[in-house]
Amino acid sequence: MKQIYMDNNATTPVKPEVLEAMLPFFREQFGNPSSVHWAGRMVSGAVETAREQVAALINCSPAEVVFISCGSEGDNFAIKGTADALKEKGNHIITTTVEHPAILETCEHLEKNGYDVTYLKVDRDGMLDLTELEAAITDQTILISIMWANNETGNLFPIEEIGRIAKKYKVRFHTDAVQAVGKVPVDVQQANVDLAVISGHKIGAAKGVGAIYIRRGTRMTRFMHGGHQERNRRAGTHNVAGIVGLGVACELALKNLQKNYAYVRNLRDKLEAGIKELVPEIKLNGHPDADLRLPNTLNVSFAYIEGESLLLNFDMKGIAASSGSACTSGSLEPSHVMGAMCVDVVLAHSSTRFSLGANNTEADVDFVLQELPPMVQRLREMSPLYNREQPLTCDECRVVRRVSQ
Amino acid sequence: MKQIYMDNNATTPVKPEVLEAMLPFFREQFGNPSSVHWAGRMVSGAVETAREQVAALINCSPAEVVFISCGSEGDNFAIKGTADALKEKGNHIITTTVEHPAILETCEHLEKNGYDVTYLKVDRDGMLDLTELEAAITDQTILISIMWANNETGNLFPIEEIGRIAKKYKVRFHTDAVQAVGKVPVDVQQANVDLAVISGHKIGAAKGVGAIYIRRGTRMTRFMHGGHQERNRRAGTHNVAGIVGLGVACELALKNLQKNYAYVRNLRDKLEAGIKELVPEIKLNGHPDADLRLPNTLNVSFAYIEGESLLLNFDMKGIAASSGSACTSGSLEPSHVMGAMCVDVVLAHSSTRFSLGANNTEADVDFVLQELPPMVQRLREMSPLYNREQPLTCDECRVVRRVSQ
Amino acid sequence: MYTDKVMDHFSNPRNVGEIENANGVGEVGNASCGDIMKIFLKVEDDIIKDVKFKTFGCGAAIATSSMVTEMALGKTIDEALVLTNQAVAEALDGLPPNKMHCSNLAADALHEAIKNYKETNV
Amino acid sequence: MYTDKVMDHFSNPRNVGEIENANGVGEVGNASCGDIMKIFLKVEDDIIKDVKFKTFGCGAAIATSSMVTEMALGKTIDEALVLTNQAVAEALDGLPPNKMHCSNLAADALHEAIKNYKETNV
Ligand SMILES: Cc1ncc(COP(=O)(O)O)c(C=O)c1O
Ligand SMILES: Cc1ncc(COP(=O)(O)O)c(C=O)c1O
Repeated sequence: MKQIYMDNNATTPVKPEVLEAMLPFFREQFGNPSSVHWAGRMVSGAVETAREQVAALINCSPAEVVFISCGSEGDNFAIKGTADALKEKGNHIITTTVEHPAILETCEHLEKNGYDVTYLKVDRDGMLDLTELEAAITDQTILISIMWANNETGNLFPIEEIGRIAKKYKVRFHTDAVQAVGKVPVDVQQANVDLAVISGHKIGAAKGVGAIYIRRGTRMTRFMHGGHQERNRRAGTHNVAGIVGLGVACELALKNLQKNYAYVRNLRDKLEAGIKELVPEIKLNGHPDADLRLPNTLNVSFAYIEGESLLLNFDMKGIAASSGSACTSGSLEPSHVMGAMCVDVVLAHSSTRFSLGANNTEADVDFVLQELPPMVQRLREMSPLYNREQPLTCDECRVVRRVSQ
Repeated sequence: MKQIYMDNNATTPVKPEVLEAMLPFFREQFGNPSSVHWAGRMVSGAVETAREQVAALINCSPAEVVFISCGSEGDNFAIKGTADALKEKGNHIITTTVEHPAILETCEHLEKNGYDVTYLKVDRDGMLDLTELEAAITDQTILISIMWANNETGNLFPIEEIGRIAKKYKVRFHTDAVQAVGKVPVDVQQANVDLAVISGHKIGAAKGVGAIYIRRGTRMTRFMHGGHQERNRRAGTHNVAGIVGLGVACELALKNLQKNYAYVRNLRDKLEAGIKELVPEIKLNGHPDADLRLPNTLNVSFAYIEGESLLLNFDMKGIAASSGSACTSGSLEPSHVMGAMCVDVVLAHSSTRFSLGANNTEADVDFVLQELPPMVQRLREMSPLYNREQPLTCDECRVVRRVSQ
Repeated sequence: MYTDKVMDHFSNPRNVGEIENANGVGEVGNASCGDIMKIFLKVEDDIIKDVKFKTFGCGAAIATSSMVTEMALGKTIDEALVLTNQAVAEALDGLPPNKMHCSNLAADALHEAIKNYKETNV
Repeated sequence: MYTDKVMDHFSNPRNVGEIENANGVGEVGNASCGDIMKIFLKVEDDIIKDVKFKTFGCGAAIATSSMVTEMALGKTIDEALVLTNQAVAEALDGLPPNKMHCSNLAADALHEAIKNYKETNV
């Protein structure tokens, strides 16, 4: 069966060039870069080369790049490391309701420990009101943490404008750039960002490696305490192979950024137009202006059906996508991003994310457009919500527990 | 040039079987195990198999194993996660002066945040006095954290006895087992341990992956906040390839434990006896009873010379070892472990660790024994401390700043 | 994640649809948690002569709905009332742990339909 | 980590040893940080006719000691007094940043030896 992978926002295969670059570091070049002997010397240069490659992609100095184990670690580090380092200065953090759980759960944890967090609302298109951001800043505000691009909708936040606001009020600015890097230009200087996080496995590097940009002079408490690695900013023996791979993936991302943007965007636009044309009663989740979304992401809800069952149908045809349904998230609630955008709870359960990559082809899109409409129809026919005389309203359905005809 | 690697406590090469097992997970099986489609399904089973393999090595249930990014993360998690979860119960932690920096720095960080930490002293052989441990326990004590085996000296602490004490006083017990697993039997049930940390790259798996054993029912605050991975105990996309490799490495470690113990111990004992015979004025660091040390570790100081220059001489012959000298640690002080054992500061600077592995041969040991004595002699001839009429005492040398003849 | 039996019932669900002149209808579920199951019964002489379902929900919800209709068909209503969600899950060779609570409600829907039959046909 | 020049001076250090009848001796360093350097001078007519060193320390400490003796030999003591640790490091094509402070003291040892010569030969 043909395998069509449209879940690149979840993870990506390791690029062949990346794997090739990694392999020697599992074998002959297995040393610990902190060691003074041949085994250490063989690899320490490779770590520094990777640091330069990461720095080049996001336009910072290599000394401002710290290697970490994943995007989640970066978000934990950025927030907890700031909260502790600046606790004399204030206890207020501003973020948004649509951040990744790595940000939200970390903030909720801090709330239990004496910090105040403002979660900025988004509108139905998933966008922020920057006057609300400005109004939320107090003399206690020590951090603004706003993602560059949303993983579910692909929405791009106006990071440069937020950077200007942060600068104006002299508040530190962290951005979770995990979904943005490699898909759109990310320039931490231009955006006036102080902290930014990237994760390898979203851009063709291995799982288990990432990086955080820490602007020179940004005082942070360590998150990972221990040895002197990374100039005392992150303890733990270097994941050398992973780091080398991340470097190569960043280099490739930089080289192919424009080409891939155009290529992937074209496929995504075609998929979006096709679904709108072929399937009735759908809802686009995210900003209607495609320029304000990542080029690869399309999130749509199919009324009356639930996301996991649609994904399983996809899967039987070899199509991999993802859903905001509770059934696929490990939690009981559907996507908090859909909730923040005031998407009806039933529609939230049917929200389906296609996240394309440069490996996809026109034929992939054609195949999805061929298979999708009958699947949706079949599931709708099976749904008690479809063609219902009185449609279920949300208040009602939250507690349905027996309805007679 | 022949390469003789005797720095296995720093890191180890990835075993061929481990790399073989990892490779598919960079390529076709690149999915995110949290995904419901084929790409996710392909890999989620592999993660669970690895969990069983880790559990088998340390004798726990697979559900008690949580995958993490490294040993340092495990130590941070164990200590910070306990400190926060049990903060209503008490604020006192007991550890030792010879722990890895991942423990010590984490404890020092907690001390800045209202926790009290007792650092148990060791004697000149590097061993604990368990009556001191018992005496240190108060009604505020929430955690005892004592390493299974010391990374510098190889000393094995009496973990079972400590476990009995912890149980008697109903105090949670964490052990940093990073250096112990794969070298000596580690049975968390028998030792009555509640938390134990292992790191992949010390046992032939890749760098950037590890595991923490969390006894069922042990209440922990998350260290890595975010997604629902690892049953809500550790956020971040699974490092699937790394985890699979860790599983295989644990399986191999279990299978070869006895054989490797005997093999490596024989080589180490030969090296130890040879150095004692061939080089005058040396000091063994660690317990003189070889049964109370890891089978692979030998730590000796060579009077009058400094460790890094000895390592460089080794290196020129292809021999990789490590040193407690400040020059190799990234800090200004020599090894805190040597300090805790009251090793004279000059001897501490010359402390040299040979940590063998199953890849070493008798010929390797013979080669080291052939090369070492003339190197030591040459450096001694160069040293102003050698054959000095009045030997430098430690008080004096701490502040030498001009001595005329 | 799902057993072969679950996938079989999910991809070829038995007894999907509505019964025009059903004399018992039950619906359970909770759209916020993503599952609504509706069961239609045709009961004659206390025997379930026909049973159909409509379900909004995940794979487990659809498969348990399908399975429960197969298990109920031809049974007396008293026999059907002792069918449990657990038995349905077992008949499917088990469900993933996180599906046991929120998506395993098909027996409840059946019981609601029987209750509705009893209430409206006294 | 170290430049080729450092490794050359480390593995083949010039002027190792003591001078029997030295007329200037200087020692600097700090054993707790791991480096002690001792320099022996034979000065005649204010010219450094012979110079030797003994060093306890890391690669950088040994290489800088060796280099400073090469640089000092044949110089007048006034010329030698303007030699800096920085100049020694540069002559070795640089040192790793973390070695710049604690292991780069050879010029200091030379200056101490000259001072000792001046004090004891007035
Ligand atoms: C005893 C001990 N604990 C913890 C660690 C930290 O492990 P990692 O480098 O995987 O973070 C090490 C290794 O450096 C160690 O030897
Ligand atoms: C926006 C965003 N932030 C953070 C993360 C976490 O990254 P990782 O899985 O590498 O921890 C992800 C991916 O899941 C993400 O999409």
